[in-house]
Parts: sequence; C-alpha cells; structure tokens
Amino acid sequence: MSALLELQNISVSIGSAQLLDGVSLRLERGQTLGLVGESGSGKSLTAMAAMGLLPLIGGHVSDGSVRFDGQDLASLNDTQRRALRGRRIGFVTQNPMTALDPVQRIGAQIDVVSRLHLGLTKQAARARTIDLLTQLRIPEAQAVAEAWPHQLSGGMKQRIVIAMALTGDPELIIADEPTTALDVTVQAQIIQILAGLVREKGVALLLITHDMGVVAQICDRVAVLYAGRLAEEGPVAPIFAAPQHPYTTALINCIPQEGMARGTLRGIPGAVPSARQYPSGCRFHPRCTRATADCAALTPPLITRGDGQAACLHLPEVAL
Amino acid sequence: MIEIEHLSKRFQTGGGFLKRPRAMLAVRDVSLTIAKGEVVGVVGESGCGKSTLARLVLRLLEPSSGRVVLDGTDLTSLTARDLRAARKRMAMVFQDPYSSLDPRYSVADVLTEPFTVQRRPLPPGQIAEMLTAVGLPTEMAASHPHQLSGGQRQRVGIARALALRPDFVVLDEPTASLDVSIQAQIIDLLASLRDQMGLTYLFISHDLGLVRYFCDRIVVMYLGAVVEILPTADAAPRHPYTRALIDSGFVPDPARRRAIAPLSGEIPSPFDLPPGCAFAGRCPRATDRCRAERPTLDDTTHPTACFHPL
Amino acid sequence: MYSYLIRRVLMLVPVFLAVSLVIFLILHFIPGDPVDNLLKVGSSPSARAEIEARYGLDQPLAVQYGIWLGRVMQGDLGTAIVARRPVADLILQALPHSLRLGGLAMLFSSVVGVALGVVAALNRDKWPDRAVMGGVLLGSTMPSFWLGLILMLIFSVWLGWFPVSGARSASALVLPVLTIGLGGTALVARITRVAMIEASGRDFVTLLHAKGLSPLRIQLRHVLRHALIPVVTILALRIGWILGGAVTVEVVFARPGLGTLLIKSLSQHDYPVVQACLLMLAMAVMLGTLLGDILQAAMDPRVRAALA
Amino acid sequence: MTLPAPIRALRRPAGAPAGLWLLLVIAAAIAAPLLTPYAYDIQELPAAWQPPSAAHWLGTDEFGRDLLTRLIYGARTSLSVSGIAISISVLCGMTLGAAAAWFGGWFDRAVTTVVDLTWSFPEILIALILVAIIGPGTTGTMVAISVAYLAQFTRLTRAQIMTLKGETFIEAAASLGAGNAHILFRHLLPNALAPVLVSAMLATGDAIILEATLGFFGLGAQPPVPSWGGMMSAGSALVFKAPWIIIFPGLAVAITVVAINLYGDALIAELDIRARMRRAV
Amino acid sequence: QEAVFVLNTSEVGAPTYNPIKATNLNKATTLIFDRLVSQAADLSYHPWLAESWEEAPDGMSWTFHLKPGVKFHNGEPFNAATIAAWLQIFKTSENAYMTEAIASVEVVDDLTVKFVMSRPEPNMLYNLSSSYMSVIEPKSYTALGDNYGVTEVYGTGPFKLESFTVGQETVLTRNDDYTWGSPLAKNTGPAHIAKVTFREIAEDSTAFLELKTGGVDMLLGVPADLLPEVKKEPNLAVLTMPGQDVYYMPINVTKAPFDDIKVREAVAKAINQEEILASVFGGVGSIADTFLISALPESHVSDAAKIHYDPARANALLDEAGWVMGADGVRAKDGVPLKVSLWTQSDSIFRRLTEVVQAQLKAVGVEAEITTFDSSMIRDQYKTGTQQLAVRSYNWDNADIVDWFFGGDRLGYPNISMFNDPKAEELRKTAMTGSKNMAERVTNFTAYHEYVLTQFPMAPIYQPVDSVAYNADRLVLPEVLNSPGVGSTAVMDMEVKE
Ligand SMILES: Nc1ncnc2c1ncn2[C@@H]1O[C@H](COP(=O)(O)OP(=O)(O)OP(=O)(O)O)[C@@H](O)[C@H]1O
Ligand SMILES: Nc1ncnc2c1ncn2[C@@H]1O[C@H](COP(=O)(O)OP(=O)(O)OP(=O)(O)O)[C@@H](O)[C@H]1O
Ligand SMILES: [Mg+2]
Ligand SMILES: [Mg+2]
Repeated sequence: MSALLELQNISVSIGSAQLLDGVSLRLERGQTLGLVGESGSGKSLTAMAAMGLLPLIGGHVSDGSVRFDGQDLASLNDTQRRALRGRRIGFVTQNPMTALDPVQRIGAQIDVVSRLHLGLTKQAARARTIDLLTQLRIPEAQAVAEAWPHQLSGGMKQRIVIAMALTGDPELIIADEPTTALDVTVQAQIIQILAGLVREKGVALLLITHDMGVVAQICDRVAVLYAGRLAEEGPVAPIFAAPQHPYTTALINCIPQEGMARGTLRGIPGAVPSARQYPSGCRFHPRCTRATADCAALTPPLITRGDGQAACLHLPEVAL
Repeated sequence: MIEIEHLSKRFQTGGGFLKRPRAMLAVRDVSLTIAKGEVVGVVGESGCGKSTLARLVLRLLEPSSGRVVLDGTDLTSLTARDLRAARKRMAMVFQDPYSSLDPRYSVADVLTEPFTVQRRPLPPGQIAEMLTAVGLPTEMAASHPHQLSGGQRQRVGIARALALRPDFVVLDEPTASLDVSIQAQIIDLLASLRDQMGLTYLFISHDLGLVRYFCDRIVVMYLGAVVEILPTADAAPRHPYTRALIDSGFVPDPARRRAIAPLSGEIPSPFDLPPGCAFAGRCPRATDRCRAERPTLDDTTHPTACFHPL
Repeated sequence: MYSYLIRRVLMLVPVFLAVSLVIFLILHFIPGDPVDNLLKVGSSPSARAEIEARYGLDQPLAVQYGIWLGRVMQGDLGTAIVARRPVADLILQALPHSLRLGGLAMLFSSVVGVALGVVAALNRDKWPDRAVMGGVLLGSTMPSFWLGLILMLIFSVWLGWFPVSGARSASALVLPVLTIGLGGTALVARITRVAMIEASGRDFVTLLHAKGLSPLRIQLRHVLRHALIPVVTILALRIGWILGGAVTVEVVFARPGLGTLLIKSLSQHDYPVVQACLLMLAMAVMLGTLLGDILQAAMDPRVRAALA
Repeated sequence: MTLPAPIRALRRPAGAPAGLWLLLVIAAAIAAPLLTPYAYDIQELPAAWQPPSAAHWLGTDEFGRDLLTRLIYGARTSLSVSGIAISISVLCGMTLGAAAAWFGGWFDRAVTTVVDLTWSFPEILIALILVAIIGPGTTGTMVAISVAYLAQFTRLTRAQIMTLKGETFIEAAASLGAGNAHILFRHLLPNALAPVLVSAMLATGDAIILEATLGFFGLGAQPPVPSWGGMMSAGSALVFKAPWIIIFPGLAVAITVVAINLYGDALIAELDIRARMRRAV
Repeated sequence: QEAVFVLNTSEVGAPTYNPIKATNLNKATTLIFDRLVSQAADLSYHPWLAESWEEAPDGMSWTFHLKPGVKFHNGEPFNAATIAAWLQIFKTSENAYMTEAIASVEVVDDLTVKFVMSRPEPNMLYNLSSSYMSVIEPKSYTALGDNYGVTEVYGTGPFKLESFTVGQETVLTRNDDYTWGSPLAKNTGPAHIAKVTFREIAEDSTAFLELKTGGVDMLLGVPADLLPEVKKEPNLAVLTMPGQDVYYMPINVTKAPFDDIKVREAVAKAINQEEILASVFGGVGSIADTFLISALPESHVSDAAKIHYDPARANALLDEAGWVMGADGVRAKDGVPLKVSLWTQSDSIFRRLTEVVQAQLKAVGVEAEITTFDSSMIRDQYKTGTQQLAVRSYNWDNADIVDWFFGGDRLGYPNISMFNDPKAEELRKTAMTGSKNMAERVTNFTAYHEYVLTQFPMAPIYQPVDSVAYNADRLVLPEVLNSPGVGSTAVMDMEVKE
C-alpha cells in the first residue's frame, strides 16, 4: 500500500535561500508522525510544503516531490490542489488565538468548509458543524457556533480549529505545534482529542511539536529535523531507546526527567544556525559533542537503518 | 530571609467615561517565607498571578495589602530613595528576552547600567568577567540585542541581574520563550551561578517538570491564590490541581505510555470567581462544600488548600 | 451597544464645550477690530460703545462666551458684522456646497482609493503595485491649489471640458472633487494596501487557504473586510481634512462654500462668521469621529465587546 | 562596522535617487548665489513673461526675473521655513508628549483631549487662523506651521512613550534601582526619538506644501524674497499666459516632497520602525 | 434672454445693496435703483426720475419736477414724499456730506420737491447722479432694517433682486413695468434682457477664463494686463471708456522719515510712471501725475505741481536730507538704514505693481518692505496709522475726492497719508463750501489740489482706462454708449443673441 503522504527528498527555497534540503517523510493512513526540532529547523516549512501552501510565504519546492495518496502535488493545477485542502487534508495551526477570523462568527467559519467541499446547503452545513462541535465535547455547541472568536478561551478556539480541519472528513491532518500556546492542562485535552481522531477515525496525523514527551506518548514514528535537514527518522520506540543521531540524543536529554539531580541538565550548546549561514558538512557539527574534523567537511548521507533512517557520519554503516 | 505576608494585589480595568471599572484580585493573600540559599518555585497556569507576585515581591508594583520583609527591612514601607538603594540586594530576570533589553543599548551598556543607576564605579574588567560568568564571549560586549539569539539575550539578562551581586533573585519564567535545548543551557547556568554566588531564587514557571527539577520547594498557584506548597520537589501532591498538573505532562518515554486523562471544564474568569474553591469547577473530587466555601492553606508541613486532599 | 452609543454621544458634550471655548478664545486674539469696519470715520466714542453693546463686545470675556454659547445652543449663530445678516443664513448658503463637494470627494477617494489599494495589494511588488503607489505618492505631494490650477488649465482652458469656476452646474464639481479627492485617494489607497498586506499575513488567512478557499475570494471577502476597518476609521477621522482641503480648492475654483466663507471672514475679522465656520468644521470632525467609532464597532465584534 | 542608518537608507533602490535629490536641493539652496548669474530681486521688466530658453532655462516671471534663480532661492525659504518650524514643533511636541505620558492623570487627559482635537483639524486651517493672528510673513508662517504640527508630534511622542513604558526593559531598569530621570532620559526618550525624527522628516515634506499653500494665499514670505508658494501665487493669476511660472515651482514642491517621502520610507525600513510608526497613528 | 456678467474685482464682496449704509456698492446696484439725475458720457447731466429742475440764481434752493407713474418694485408709488423721506434717511449715511448743504426738503406738490440750501452746492447734480444717491423705497427700508439690501431690496430700477449671495452672485430679473429709463438710453421701457446674473470672481484671470470659455458673457472690469489676452480671442470684444481710477502711493507724512518733505518728494519722484505703464499695464491707460483723473478740470494744475519721475532730483533730495548711499545700495543716516514699510493689498495687480514700486525705490536707495493685506482688511490696518508707504487706488470722478482722502478730520482712513496741514485745511474749506457755482468750485478745488500736490502726501502712478470685455457671439452692445460707464443705461440697450 502506498503511503498517504510522501515527501520525497524535497528542498524548499524562499528567494535565494534554500531552507529545506532533501527532506523525505512517509506517513501511512492511521499513523501519527511526530516532527520535532528546534525553532527554525524547518518544521513549519515542511508542513506548508505538504499543504502546497508555500507560495503564500513566497516559497516553492525547488527539488523533490510531495505526493498525496500517490499523486504528485506539482502535477495538479490550482483548483485541484484547493480541492485537496480542507477536504482530504486538514490543517491545525500553532496559535488558536490568531487562527480564527475575528470578524466572523464561529459557525460560519466552519460551515464554509462543508459548503465548499461537500456541497452542503446552509442548513446541512450548520447541522454538520454542530455535530462536529458536539463530537469534540464542546458544551452548548449551538451557542458556540453563534459566538465570536474573541468570546472563547484558547483551548476552545483550538478545538474549533480542529473541528474546521475535520469538517471535510480528511484522511490527513497536519497539526503545526497545536498546543504550544496553550496551558498544560489544556494542552493535554487537545493532544487527547488528536490522538482520539487517529484512533477512532483512522486519520493520519502529521504532528509538529517541540515536546519530546508528546512524541513519546502518542506518535508512531518521529522525524527529527535540524537546520533544514532530516537528522533522523523512524519508529518512536527504538529512537527513544537508542537514538542514532547525537542531535536526537541531545534533544531527549534536554527534558528534565523525574528524579534527575539538579545541575545534571546539559542542554545543547550554541544555537540553531540561521538559514543564511548553515555550517558546512554536518550542520549540527558545531554543537555536537562527538564532532570530528570529518563532520565539518562531509555532508552525512541519509542512511536507512531498519525501519528508519538517520544522517550521521558516526553511524557504523558510514564508511569513510 | 524573605518573608511575604498576606500579599494581595487588586487590579482595576476598563473604567472610563460613565463606565464602571471591573476589579480582580490577581494575587490573593499570599504568604511565604524563603530561607537564604533556598530555591523556591512557583507554578501555575497562564494568568494565575505568577508575574504579579514576582513584581510585588520586588515592589515593582505596589501591593494592595500585605508586606514583604527582606532580612528585617520592610520593603513595602521604604521610601522611593531607600528602595532604590535596597535594589542592590535583589534582582529579577524577565520572561521575554526580546523586550527586556533596550534595543539601543549595546551589551556593554546593558551591563554598565546597574552601576550607573546605583552610582557605583564600574570595576575594570567587570564586563568581561560578567560575560564570561554567563558563558558569553567577551567580544559580545559591543553587540546590540538584535544581533543576539534568544538564549544569548537571556544570558545577558542574567548577567545584568547579577551585576551588583544581589543575594535574592526572582526568575520570572526565564526560559518560557526559549527552545528546550536552550532552556536546559540556561537552567544549567542558573544552577551553577547559584552555587558559586550563594544566591536565593524565587523561580517562576508554568512547567511543573522543570520546577520539580530545579527547586527545593514548590508553590502551586491557581487563580491568584496559593493552593499547595510542596515541601520538597518530589513530594507527592495533595491538591487535586497539582495532581492534574503532573498528569498533564507527557513523559518522554514511549515505554511508559499512559492514558491521557485531561481535566474537563474551563478556567473561570478572574473577574467573577465562584464563591467556593476556584478549582471546584474542574476538580474530579469537588463536593458541594467546595463550591460554597473557600478552603485555606492548612497548617501542616505540606500546606494545602483543599477540603479533600489526596 | 446602545448604552455605548449613548455614552459616546454624551462624551461629545465636554468635547464640544472645549472646542467652542477654544474657538471663542482664539478669535479674540486676532488683531484688528471689526467694530472699526462699522464705524464711520471720526465717529464718536459713544457710537462705538453703541455698536459694541449691540454685538455684546462690551461684556467681560466669560460673559460673552456664555451668551454666545447659549445662543449657539439655540441655533442662533449671531449676526455677521460685515455682511450684516444672520450668520446662520450665510452658513446655510455655504454648507450645502461644501457638503456636496466634501461628500463627493470623500466618495471618490474611498471608492477609487480602496480599488487602487486592492489592486496594489493583490499585485504586491509587481508593476501594478509600483505604478499605483507611485501615482498615489505623487498625487499626495502636489499642493492642492497647484493641482487645481493645473487641472483647470488642462481641462477647462485648453480642452474646455469643464467650467473654470463657480458652482452653477454639476460639471463644475468635477475638477474640484478630483482635486480634493486625489489627495484622499492617495491616503485611502495607501492604508488599504498596507492593511490588506498586513491582514494577508495573519494566521487566519493561512488557515483560510488551508480550508481550500480560492485566493481571490479570500482576498476580497476576508482580507479586504479586515483592511476596511482601519480605512473606514481613518476616513471618518479625516472628514475634517477633506473639508479643510476644500478650503483651498474652493478658493481656487471660486466656489461658494464654507472654505471661501471662512477665508473671507477671517480676512474681514468677521468673528461671528469665523466662529460659526470653525464650529461647523469642528462638528463635522466630531461627528466624523463618532461615525468612525460606530462603524468600527459595527465592523469589528472585538471592538463591540471592549465597549459593551 | 555598520554605517549609520541615514547613509544605509541611501543604498536602497528608492532611497538613492530621493536622497540625492534632497542633497541637491539643500546644496543648491545653500550655494544659491554661486549657482546663477542672475539676482533673485533685480527686475528686468522688458524681459518679463519669457518662456524657457537658453538664457533663462525655466523662463522669466512677470518682472523679468530668472525663474531658475528664484526657484533656487525659493528652496532656501521653503526648506528653512519648514525645517525650522518643524524643529520647533518637534521640540515642543516631544516635551509635551513626554510630559503627558510621564505624568499621566489629568494632565495627560487634558493634553490628549486638546491634542486629539487639534489633530483632527487640517493643518492648513490651524495655520490660516494663526497667521491671521500673528500676521503674514516668514515668522508668522513658521509659528503657524509649528503649532499646526504640534499635535502630531505630541501624539506620536506620547504614544511611543506609552508603548515603551510597557516594555520589559523599562521594568528591568526600575528593578535595578533606576530613578525616573534615568528611565525617561536614558531609555524612553532615546527610543522614542527615531520614529519622531523620521516622522518629523515626513512632516517637513507636508510643511513644505503647507508653506506653499500659505504663500499661495499671500501669507508667506513677502516679496521680493522668493518662496515656492509665493511664486505660484504670483503665477496663478496668469497661468494661461505663462504656465511655466507656476508649473516649475509646483513640480519643485511635488518632487521634493516625493523625495522626502521615499527617503523617509527607506529610512523607516532601514531603522526597522515601520510597526512602531504605524501603531502611533 | 439671460446674461451672466462678472463684477469688477474691486466690487467683490460688497455686502449689501443698501446704498445708505454701504461703503462699497457694485454695478448691479445701478440696475435695481434709479437716480434723480443721469450723467452722460461727456459728464453732462440729464433727466431721469426728475424730469426737470431749476436752481435758484443765488444757489440757495433747487426745485425738482418728478416723473409721474413711477413705481417701486414693491408697488409703492414714487413721489415727492418719497424724496423727503429718503433724504431724511440719507442724513445717517456714511456719505451724508453729499447732502450736507441741503437745509430742508419741502414737498411742493405730489411731484415737486424743493431743496432749501444752507449754502450753494455746485456739486448738487453730480451727487444726485452718484449711485450712493440711488433712490430707495423708504417704507420697506424702515421696515426691513439691516435686512434691506441683503435679503430684500426695493428700488424703481429696471431689474428686481431675485437672490443675493454675498461674495458669490446676484440674480436680477426684469422689472416688466419699467418705462421710465434714462433718456440717455435708446430703450426706456422694459429691458431686453430678462434675467441678469452678476457673478463675483475675486481673481481677474479666473474671470477672464470664464469669459473665454463661455462661462460668462461680460466682464465689467478688465485689468490692463489682461487686455492683450482678451484681444487675442476672436469671439471677445472690448469696450474702452475713460477710466475713473487712479493708482497712487500714499505717503504717511507723520511717520519718519516721511515727516521730512524732502524725503517725501524724493520717493514720489522715484516712481517711474512710464515704466509702470509700459510693463505692468502693457501701455494701456496713461500715467497719473496729479491726484485726480485727467478728465476732471480740477486736474489741470500748474506743471510745477505735477509729480513726474525724476531720479536725479530724488537722489539729490535724499542726499540733501542726510541719507547717504551705502555700499549695499541702501541709504542710511546716522547708521540707520533707510528701510520703510510698503503696504499693499493681496489682489494680484496690486502685488505686481507694488513689487515694481519696491524695485524703483530700491534704485534710489530706499529699501521698502512689502506687507500684503487682504483688501478688506487693509482698511483696518490704515486706521492704526502705522503705515509708511502703500500702494492703492481709488475710483471716483469728482474733485471732492481730494477732500475725502486728505481732509484733516479723516486721519487714518480715508486720510491714509495722515495729512493735516493748516493751509490745506483752509483751501479745502473754501473748495468744499465756499463756491457759489461750478466755475468757482473748479477754481477753488484746483488750488486746493495743487497745494496738496506740493506737500507730497502721495505719489500718483497710473490712470487706467475702463475696459469691459464681452462675448460678441452672445451680447450685442449699443453702438454709442452715452454714459460714463457700463451701468443701467448700457444694459437697457443691450441684447442677447439667442
Ligand atoms: N517567509 C520566510 N522568508 C524567509 N525565511 C523564512 C520564512 N519563513 C521561514 N523562514 C526561515 O526558514 C527556516 C525554517 O522556518 P520554520 O518556520 O519552518 O521553522 P520551525 O521549525 O517551524 O520553527 P518554530 O518552531 O519556531 O515554528 C528558519 O530559518 C526561518 O528563518
Ligand atoms: N497591570 C495590570 N493591570 C490589570 N490587570 C493585570 C495587570 N497585570 C496583570 N494583570 C492581570 O492579572 C492576572 C495575573 O497576571 P500575571 O501576569 O501575574 O499572570 P502570570 O501568571 O504571570 O501569567 P503568564 O503565565 O501568562 O505570564 C491576569 O489576569 C492579568 O490579566
Ligand atoms: Mg513553526
Ligand atoms: Mg507571567
């Protein structure tokens, strides 16, 4: 069975800057793929590429292909691509506070999706909206549909955005850091909802997050991005048990764990390089504890290991 | 060393021409003692009054009632002039490293400012020394904030806070806007500085995991009030809210997956709190009593404001 | 909402008092005595006193203000000293001309300005954007009297399409409306463009795209709607500007109107008329802000919520 | 090391020609006597009304005076009057705005109310009334222009300081024990300066138009001193007979103001203060 | 038949059609009101509302026989009682001096009145032909108060007021009952034109453009500098008549340095009238070398008294007065530079004229600083008496204007020169009240005028011609125009081509 979403070795450029370099991802139906990495590593760009929305920010896929259900997005025309968005691919943004049109009522913002993609009448669309809101355990769905965005709390808004993503009955949901702006208790609610969708509706979920905890708890696979390149990708359990890439190790070690003694947290020295000055060779080498002279000189290839892949010169498969 | 006694802060907003203002208690009757060398954490969700508490403690805001005593001096009754002098002994690191540095100031200017405002001579080599102490290259002295990354800025902010060698530092979510990787660096730095300089910290965060890693004692706040004070970082929680906070965290270990059991219900508006326990609406253990009567911290070694502690 | 409206209208009262006081006081600092205009040369002090008494000029300033304000409240704007007729008559004669000119100019600026702003925003950084913004910049930097004269030279003198001056036919409105309107168009186009571009970058627009809506629909139905909020607010705030811009243009095109009346009365030191003209303009400004606030509240539920 | 922003702005696409034009105009204004063989005030009545020619590149006016010469000298008047007026306005406006933002309370409310009101009135009206009070001439024009723009700078400064007051670095300074004076003079005002100065520059453009308009009403610089507005005013009477008399000064105003705007935009981009300028409107 | 006329710029803004209260009346006034006496182009007097009149041989009484059947616009009859009431009201007028010599008015019968004089008044007929002595309707005048002439006005003239917007336009409609026109016109009975609109346009050039583009039919005043432009247009015609204006430079004799008669004479003779005539006025009109228009016999003063451009004398006088030429071309005395103020009004022709005057003064070392005032405001400024030099003009066709502008009892305004000379006052008294007949009056006024000239309270500059421009495709003007200007007489014979 072919993957539902497949990024094949894609590169993304905005203007003259190449911001993503040879990223490949696979997401099967019913699976959850976590995409992690520090800020600025290219997670959102990857999501935009998958949505075909790069032109919005002035970017384009300069190499490789994005395939949805076997179809190359590049081979579709605008109308066909639009027919996918909102219908077969749902999108959940990072900040629910700004994701809703502040001058339109909640209901109307959801209705439009089913009217556009499912061809429902006004009444039918509203019925569907109410139904969805109820499914997401939103109390007084009727009233909420008539409310203005500013009248709702952050967690509620994020649920509305999810409802919007669900309206077209999508096969894939792309969620770009859906909980970062929310309080921890609300964060748990939202993650639970997303995980439930995968479980109950069998949708595939591309979950962008910076929280390794979330990945560990609900993802099937995880992809680690660093400075526009894929560092490591594979099923969650083996990666957490034995990360192949020093960056993955470092990321996991950044999280204070229960029982850790004070002063043992190390973090990753330095900062993510900006796209204009990516280091040569392995882009992680300036911050890597295991870096050697080779790391600065050679670009590590993406090596397939078992069910996953990683790009590090220190992997045993890499013959120097 | 620090005694916080019945501190409260009332905010009024929205008053205008022919319009009645609305009032809320951002901090409600908070009392707390911090011993020298201790690291006390404050956790709570957004808007529960953590930052307000921090400002009140340093008297960057005038409290509506209550007092703060630092080593026997009542900060709340000091004159403006004495207060300014007293500021040598205490400092604050701010949440947002982007707006906490004057964009027109170079790093050197930022680090000189504490000496200027306290009318103290700047010891030679001091700036380089401070930069080194927070792990920044000395060349960075000439840089301006816009040339620095978030982590670097926060280091500059820490260096500025420590410039006058205070003994008490309030850290208001110093890592909230940073990446986890950078957060770990900063926490690490704060820990080592504390060891070197014998600092006392009031550490504010919304991340219970982080607080449990970093602090000796933990104050849990909910809607302006303290609901529990964990005597040690690994003490088992007694308040259902603390429990919920712990359960909301995701353990970064796929081997220890567990069902997510989030709280239901919404946080009430601080402008019209229910008469009883503020958490009652979301609490799985809530009873009619909780909804009618407001619990206070009990007098145990593990103070908890709950009628039905765990 | 209604309580807000009432509050907002009540709020105009102190503002109106402040404005009227300022207008009243300012004019008393203007040198030159209108009474001189009325007096026969070499007339006796008693004749002067009589005239001063007739116009209330012999009272203390505070009393004069009180009397004046009281009369204004009753719609009595006094008698023009030079033109010797009720100021209200003069104002009523002038006002329709100014309103017609100002209203049309406003309409022109908003319609054309929004259209140009949209075109520019949709073609951001491409040639239509550059052309529109360039033209708009030039339009807003030409002194309006100059623009008026040049338009008059081209369209009236050389081409003979429109009358040179006056207000005797509808076609006489074309050039003055254009002259004032071009400045406003520039402003509106610029705000529209910036507001559209700014709104396009907002998260909810990304989400609209993600919902599969067509880009044109997003721009025109959603983004433009947002962009119009600042445009409407600023336009309403600029009512005073438009009427003020009418001053020079009315003079250039020798049109009757508040502007011409104001300039004339100002030079004749005809206090009551100047006061009335300024009061009219101030009222227009106040109503403009009121209208702006109301429209903003109507267009933006967040504003409504903040006000309620 | 990076160059100062005004110079960096010159390297932007629109900033370059705009900046050069402004430099040219300023240089010409300063070096006026050296640039032209004619005097601005000597009448040559038989040579009146000449269209542009080799001897008089822009033609002559109704007194046979060389228009180019008068245009250059007019730049002196227009630029200096608007420049000085705006400088005064900025000084007073900053003081007033800073005081209002700083002291708050009834003082702030009073200032805001008055300022908002005057701000809603077109500058030309305010200026016309003031000139009527002070009397025509350069001094009157300068005072009128500075008062007309006072509201703008007061508002802007106040808005800037109000925003800045909420910035954490102000609180940080206070937490170090900084006094009011330090915060005001070392943080708030320096940070408010860039937007205020840039908008002062843009306002100078508007002031040139305003000066020209007052000149058109015969209230600006008095003859024979040339000013762009005065020249247009004189030329307006016979625009159909000698259009060049009014066309060139009008173009001078328009181009100069365009240049000021373009250069100002470049400066705003270079200083990265667009958002701050917009917020303050 | 409708026509649109544009009033002369000097008449713009006239606030009222009340001839009693007005200080500035426009041409439309002459269509609303009739006068007792009409004046022909040769300045002779002819009947109008008065069919005939007799002056007593000693000049101590006048008897007027009124035209029967004349009615005001509001239906009131015109008769001897009207005259008595009107002259009673006229006593309160700004121009009451015109009837000063009338001691009382006797109603002889319905159509006969007799003026009993307190002294002979040789100027009587002139005064009665002046538009300020337009015959008003006394009843409505009293009833309307300040509104008379503004909202409503009733005269006996060939046109009725339909609407009046100050500073904008006045619309008149034909008085269909009118049969009592002045015999100077061919048509004495209702006018040919049914409706006349008088527009007020402050800028001469705008008015010209309106005429050129067909927006209006006639300009009642065309400044000399526009005449060449008008003549270029094939469809426009110009009618030129002797003018009644004089442009001059008043000199304030009380303000240093002009308290020194030498300096006054110097600046007066520094004005190059020929150059101004040629350059500013395109050679149309003539120079002025006395204070009066040359059509008046009183302007024939001795050559010595006439004031002509004489730079050598100007320089010599200034040297003599102690003002030494400095290196910068400005004279100075005791370290004080010879800087004086030069006021003018904002109308473009004045601004241009003044700039030339400024340059001419500069040529003899006098630096004049121009201040421009709005034309309606400058009068207040004169009243302050702080002026030094000014450039202005007046429009009058009687020698008594010398009295008006130089009478010692009118200092400030209208006596801008602040001239108050004992000898002049004596001559003035004789001229104004001491003449028994016209010939005597001319002699007395000439002497008074001549003396005033020798004291240099002003410098005469220029006398324009009166030019009217009209659209020949639209208007037909009578071949001969038997009146001093385009007024009622001309309009009666005017026709519009359809
Ligand atoms: N519109 C744009 N123009 C230029 N560069 C951009 C643009 N958007 C993103 N970038 C750059 O692309 C890189 C990756 O950005 P992206 O937003 O994908 O990061 P991210 O991983 O989503 O980070 P975060 O966790 O902060 O959301 C960054 O270096 C960023 O500076
Ligand atoms: N100056 C102020 N005026 C009015 N209300 C205020 C003010 N400062 C804070 N508040 C209100 O007080 C409450 C507590 O705010 P505070 O900033 O202390 O919360 P916090 O716990 O620090 O939140 P966060 O995690 O978002 O920083 C909030 O509801 C806030 O809106
Ligand atoms: Mg992102
Ligand atoms: Mg906070």
